[in-house]
Amino acid sequence: MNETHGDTIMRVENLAVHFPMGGGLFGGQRRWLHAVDGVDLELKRGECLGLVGESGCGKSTLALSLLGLQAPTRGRIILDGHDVSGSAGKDRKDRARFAQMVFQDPYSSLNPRQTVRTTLEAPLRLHGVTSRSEIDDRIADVLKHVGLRTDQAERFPHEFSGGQRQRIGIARALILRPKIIILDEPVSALDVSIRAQIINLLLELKETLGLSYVMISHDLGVVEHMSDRVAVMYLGRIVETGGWETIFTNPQHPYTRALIAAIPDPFSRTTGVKITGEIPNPLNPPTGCGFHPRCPEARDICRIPPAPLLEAIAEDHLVRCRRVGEFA
Amino acid sequence: MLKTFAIASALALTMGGIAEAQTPRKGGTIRLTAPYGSSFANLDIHTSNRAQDEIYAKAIHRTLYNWDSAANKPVLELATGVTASPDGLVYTFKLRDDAIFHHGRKMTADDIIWTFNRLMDGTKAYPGARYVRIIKGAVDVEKGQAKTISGLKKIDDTTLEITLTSKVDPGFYFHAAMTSIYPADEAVKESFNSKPIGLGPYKFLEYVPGSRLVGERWEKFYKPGKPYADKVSISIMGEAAARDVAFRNKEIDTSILGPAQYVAYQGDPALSKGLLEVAEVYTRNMGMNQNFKPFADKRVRQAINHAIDSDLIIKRLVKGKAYRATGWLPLSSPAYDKNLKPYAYDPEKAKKLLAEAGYADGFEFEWTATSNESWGIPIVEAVIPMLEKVGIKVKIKPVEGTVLSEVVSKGEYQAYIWSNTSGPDPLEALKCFHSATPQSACNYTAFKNANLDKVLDEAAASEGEKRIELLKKANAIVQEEAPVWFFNYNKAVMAYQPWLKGLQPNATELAIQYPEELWVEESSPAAK
Amino acid sequence: MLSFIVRRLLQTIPIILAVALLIFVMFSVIPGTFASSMGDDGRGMLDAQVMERMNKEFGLADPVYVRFGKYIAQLAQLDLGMSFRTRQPVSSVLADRMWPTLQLSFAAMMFSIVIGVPLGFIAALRPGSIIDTVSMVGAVSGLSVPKFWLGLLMMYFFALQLGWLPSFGYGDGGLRYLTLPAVALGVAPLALLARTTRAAVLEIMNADFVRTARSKGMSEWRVVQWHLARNALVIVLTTIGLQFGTVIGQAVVIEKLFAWPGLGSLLVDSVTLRDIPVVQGAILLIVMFFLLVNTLVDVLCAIIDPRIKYT
Amino acid sequence: MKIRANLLIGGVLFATVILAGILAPLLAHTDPVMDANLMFAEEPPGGEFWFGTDAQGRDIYSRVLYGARISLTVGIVSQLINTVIGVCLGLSAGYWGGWWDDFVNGLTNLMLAIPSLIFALAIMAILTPGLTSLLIALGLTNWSFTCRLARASALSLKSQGYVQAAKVLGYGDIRIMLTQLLPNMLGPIIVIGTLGMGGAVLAEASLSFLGLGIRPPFPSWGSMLSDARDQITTAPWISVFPGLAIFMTVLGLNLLGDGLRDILDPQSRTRRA
Amino acid sequence: MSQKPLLEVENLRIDLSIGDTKFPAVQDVSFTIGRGETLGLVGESGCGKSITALALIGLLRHPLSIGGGIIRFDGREIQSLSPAQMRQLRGDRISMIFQEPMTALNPLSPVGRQIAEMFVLHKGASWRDAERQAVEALASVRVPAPERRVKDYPHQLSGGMRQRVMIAIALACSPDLLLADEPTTALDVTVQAEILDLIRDLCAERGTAVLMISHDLGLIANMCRRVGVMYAGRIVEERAAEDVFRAPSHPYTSGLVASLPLLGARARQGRHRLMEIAGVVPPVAAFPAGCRFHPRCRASTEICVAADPEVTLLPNGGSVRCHHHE
Repeated sequence: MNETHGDTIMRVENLAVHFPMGGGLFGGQRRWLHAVDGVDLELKRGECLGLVGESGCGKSTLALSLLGLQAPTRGRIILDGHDVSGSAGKDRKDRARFAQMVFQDPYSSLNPRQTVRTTLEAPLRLHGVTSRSEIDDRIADVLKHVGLRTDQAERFPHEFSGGQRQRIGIARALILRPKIIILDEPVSALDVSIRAQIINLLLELKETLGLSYVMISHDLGVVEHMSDRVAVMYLGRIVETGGWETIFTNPQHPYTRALIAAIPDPFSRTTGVKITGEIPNPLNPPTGCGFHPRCPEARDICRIPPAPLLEAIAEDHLVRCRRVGEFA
Repeated sequence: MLKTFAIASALALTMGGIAEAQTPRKGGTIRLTAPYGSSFANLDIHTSNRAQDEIYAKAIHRTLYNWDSAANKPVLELATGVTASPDGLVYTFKLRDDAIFHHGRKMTADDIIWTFNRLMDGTKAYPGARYVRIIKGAVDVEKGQAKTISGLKKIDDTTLEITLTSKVDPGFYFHAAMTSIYPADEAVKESFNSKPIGLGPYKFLEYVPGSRLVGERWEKFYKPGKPYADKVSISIMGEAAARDVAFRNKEIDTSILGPAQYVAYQGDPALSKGLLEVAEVYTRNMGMNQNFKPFADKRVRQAINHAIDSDLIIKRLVKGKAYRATGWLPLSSPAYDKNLKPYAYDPEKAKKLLAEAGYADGFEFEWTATSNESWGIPIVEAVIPMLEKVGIKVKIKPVEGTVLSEVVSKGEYQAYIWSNTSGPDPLEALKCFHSATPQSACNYTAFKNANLDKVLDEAAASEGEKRIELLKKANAIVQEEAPVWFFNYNKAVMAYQPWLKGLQPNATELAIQYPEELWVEESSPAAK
Repeated sequence: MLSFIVRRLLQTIPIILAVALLIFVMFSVIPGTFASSMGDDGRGMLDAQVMERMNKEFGLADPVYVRFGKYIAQLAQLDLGMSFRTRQPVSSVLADRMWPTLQLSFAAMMFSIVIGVPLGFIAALRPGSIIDTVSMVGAVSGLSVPKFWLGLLMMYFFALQLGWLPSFGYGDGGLRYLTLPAVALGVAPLALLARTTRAAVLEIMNADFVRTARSKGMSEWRVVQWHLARNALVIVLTTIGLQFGTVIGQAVVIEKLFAWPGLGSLLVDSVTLRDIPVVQGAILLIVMFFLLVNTLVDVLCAIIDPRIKYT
Repeated sequence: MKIRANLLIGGVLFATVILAGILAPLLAHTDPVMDANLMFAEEPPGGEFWFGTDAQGRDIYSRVLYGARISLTVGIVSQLINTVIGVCLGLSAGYWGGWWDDFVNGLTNLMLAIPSLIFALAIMAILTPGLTSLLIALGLTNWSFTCRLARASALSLKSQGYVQAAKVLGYGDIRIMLTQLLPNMLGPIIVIGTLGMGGAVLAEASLSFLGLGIRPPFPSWGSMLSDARDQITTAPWISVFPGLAIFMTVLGLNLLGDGLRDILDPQSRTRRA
Repeated sequence: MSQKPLLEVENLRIDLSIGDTKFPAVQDVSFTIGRGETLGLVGESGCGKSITALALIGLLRHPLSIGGGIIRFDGREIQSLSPAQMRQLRGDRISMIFQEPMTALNPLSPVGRQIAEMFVLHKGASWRDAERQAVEALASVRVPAPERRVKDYPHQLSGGMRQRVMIAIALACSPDLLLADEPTTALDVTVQAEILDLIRDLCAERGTAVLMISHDLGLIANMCRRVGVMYAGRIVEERAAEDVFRAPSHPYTSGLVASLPLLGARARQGRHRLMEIAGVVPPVAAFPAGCRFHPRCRASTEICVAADPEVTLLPNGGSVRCHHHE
């Protein structure tokens, strides 16, 4: 069963994740939170896909479903040609060898009671690597890749600095030799002076090990620097997607434009076109285009249900906006 | 042969060393304690056979007979005279015509008949039924085959004829508080449960469940001039240590003492003056189950009696608050044999007996015991090393009192330690070793001895001195057969405040006092 | 608000039912019966006929499931059954004993709250000071003493040696009689409340919003008054609610020692005498009381703390 | 350095009790059960009998030493049972959530609603008094706080990166609970366990007072204290020494618990409530 | 108006006590802020920027304490003020906004009341008047429907709204100096932009000077005229904002600027390997001797290990603390 052509390593089709809210024995009315609401994505081999959006846009839930930690309500996830949707727990071990994750907070993402060696050795043993020498080799190998010394393996996380911890986190993600790595805000919790080290390391690893990345970030500078393609999410949906250059030099969706404009420019005190208001409550999303209450370009047409479709306006450039034609 | 009992008017005559020749003072409150638990069962004395409840019952209620502590026998209370038929089965009572219930009505024979019929109500299981059952036809009522007891006949309002099933002294049966006479008209009412009405010297005033019961003087009590005090208050105090503090703090007038406090009070110059000691009719013993192989052998049972230094335990652990048991019948029993010698402490002899019985290397048994300080685990703990010396190992099986009575009556034990009533009627007490008595009744060791059965049957058929002689003989047989380790007879000790006068040394249960005999002097904190 | 209270009360029903089931099952296997308990004072047993009759009268002869069915049917009609011992409805037996226990446990809690909470507060405002050290050493000691031992010592000291107070009993139910048992019962919750209050205040002292309050230029007293007290109160209230359960449990010991005629001594007595309907009723009542107090605490917390939803 | 003071004093007190228990056969002068000699009943402290003798003439010093064994067994074993129950239920409930969590929550509320002393009392009456019964009674009735704590910890820990990472690496649920969650919640649980041990020693004394504790001949402090309460005016030493032993042990455990809390669980408030 | 600067900080030292030892978490920090001026302090976590702000408002708590130096506010040394005088200053003339708007507000008190407290404390207003003024204050931070919002509790508000409430509190008494400690770090980018605009506009209106603290160099450069760069408890460089990016003098600043993936950089110059600063930020207890940056500095020489660099004034008005400044 091979449903994708050769260079697509992962495809997500119409994925949705809904959570029940409230309810229970005496709990009142049960409502559904549409965290992810119909997402289509494609990740090509060796590519870094940047996933951009503000808090509550559903990017983290999306990542969890990709890893099999969150069962999707509907939709399909096709990994390397195999449909793995539906099962959140059963094939966890199989999926572990295919996709891994690097976490945002290097402090909470390492078990404080385990040495680096235990952290790296336990997954190997779990996945059937039992020979002492092979384990040692693979640990040494992965530590070398992330720039740590082998003798540091016997230490506990608290003996490392933040940057080093993130290297350990990366080593843990690499130890099973996965093909895809999900990077969840990989540098935002690090000291500014350390970020470049990790960014450079991740880019190197991508080349040398032939990895594919899905990177979640709200830091547009990092996204621009690292991504090959970018998807912008808002209220559980992708509102604009395309190559990095397209998104950063020719953004079409008003939300993408606003995001870029919101970054303080160190060289000028002027400010771009800004949006006001806050992200709506996902439990009670606006009708029609979810962005219309904050959109400086909103017209009556934007308020009419259903939500606008994600339409191609150029090759590899899709935008979810009814008025996109008028902006050109 | 006609037997006439004198009216028991001489109660106050012999008060041991306590009653001094002085005029009883009127007024004040008598503050008694009920020491056996933290509550009364309820206010219907027919439902409870506990000593605890009998304490208040004697203030509120009256029975046909009463226990004369001085003469140590039952005497007529609600009757002025009684005649027995020659065959000893039909008793005709001349009832008091001055006994007036607290609601103002005079007692008649109907009230007694009503009361006894009530006790036999088979659907209610009143514990007092065991006494009434000696009346002819009572069992039929219990089984629902008759409406009224045929053996009860009202001649007129003050004359009652009772026909018995066997030749026994009804006095031993109808002095129990469980047979208190109720007013037939009032006792059927729901309110009776919370506001009892009786014939006693004190009229029910208030009851705080779990705390105290208070009665006030019944002006129309049939004994002239009595009761003396205005009120009687009975505080429920199960905790000995708390009772000790309260007594020393002069908050209560009487306190029943345990061994520890007995010593302390004896040693205290002030407190030692107010101690009343009585040989009660309880025999503390270790029962041995004869279905447990070693105990089937008489020699083993005797060996145990020889192996334990009972005197030492009584002296040091029980602090002298007990009398050494010679046989089953206690000191205060009319059939007590002064000449009977207790088993001597003789470990060598014990070893010899054990060897003869085939237990030269000893054996091990399980000893079921409660935590009671006078007849429970503390005693067992002191005995263990003594038995160990003759090669017998003991494992304690601790249980609650409720469980003890259940396992013992079912025979599900190897040995137990308990305190059992051994009086006041010696025949009744010894019948417990009659093979016809079921284990569930009181033959707890399932004792069988043809010789004893014969002597007891003879005793039942005889009377007077002859009966006493036969009972002494039976007691000797029981001692020889040693179904139990004869430990001690209880010495009950009551501490009383110097201002409290008129206490009676009641051998059936010292805590049970007739409050109409008591009075308090001016010095009492509650004299007003 | 009202619906919140109703909902919280409804939520206690499953717990009460579960307790009823648990207690029933537990006491259906207890050795000994009420009838056999009547012989435990050594005055002679009931005869076998009466025992059998008694067991039949009390329905103990039926198989367990029949008894449980009857029991539940009774409960459904809010009938707790008849006491074996008093031969009266359990509800009236409980009614007699409830007030003294309420009196005692409320008095003990009042004592512990009135002293414990301010003590913890003062200790927290001056951490490391003499008063802090002394009160916390006192608190940890108060938690470490066997309760009946403490009660006994107090009895000897205050009643016998000093003669200030009566040593035992309910008396007229007044303060003189209440004081000693309430204090003996209240020492442990006092110690715990002092510690909890201190910890809660210290924790809130370090909260960001207290720093905000200081940055507004508030004096320490104002900070305590306007911002600290209410926040600490939520934690302290919860502790008080839970402590009620402990206090009622420990009341068993204190009531027995001081001859206090409450539910606790009734319960112990009824267990000893196997008066099972009273045991079941008393435990149910205690549980219901505990749940009621905690529902009340929840409601109070919801009033104080708007984050707790009560719509 | 107040933190160290409570840890130090608590540790020393507790260590003393442990040593007394372990070395009882070496330190004791007599056998605590068999050497009852009524000739020496109720001797006051001094000379041959350092702490005096009890009503049966047994050496209180020896019995207090052996009593440490019972009290430690009661404290440690019952608390171990509580901890295992509490952790198993709380950890799995917090981690899995859903109906299991609701069920465990209900069970915990049930346990909280019945005062634990009353619950233990009922269990003791049913099982008949004795050490095993006591361990069961105290071990089954005090796990609710541990359970709540374990549940709360599991809830907050399960969103930690390393737990997510373990899932991503393909760990099974049980393995995650045992290797990732459990070691990281152990600190506060040990604290609660330590404090609970003191509570168990006190509960044993209370149950003994109510006549439902450990029964002799084994010397438990609770029953020694309870049995001797009537002799408090005549022979106070019989109850003073076991009373002091209980007080010192519980005080030690409480101080130790406080000290451990300062180290292991710095941000906690008094969860024991 | 006096010609003296509003705030003068000279050789401020803040000690961190660990056991009996005191470590200088902040040392030799000097700067001035004029009336209505905005100064940015930028640095990584642990560099001492936040505690400097807390020192200015007198809120340092154990284990931190002022170990030396002078803080002069409007000509008065604040260390010499009594606690009561300091309280009068706090909130009224110097106020502060904190990073985490969730926890910085009392969860049990309606936000209106928390604003109103300011008027009661400093303006002697009655509660009734204060509550009314709170509505106005809330309106001034552009909160829609303020008369309803004043009754809300913090948990009912979004992060951005809470931070607006904090700003309303901080600016309620029109202070002379606002200390803004990472006011937008916890917020989303679009909300951050709004809040920054708000602070900028309101302070300009009131003539309030701002000390803005952040780890985000871009944000500080955008917001402030002058920037102080802090590293390991010291200000290593102080410049006009635009110079910091264009011509950084200190190796740390230049390293930092070169390591940032700035938006638009890739579009302009293509993807390049980012400059890395080696090593890690040292903890307070392990600040190195000599120049504190020397273990991580590419230009480090012997003198950097041996001697503490002095402050050097730069020709264009800035200053730098480096032996080898560019």
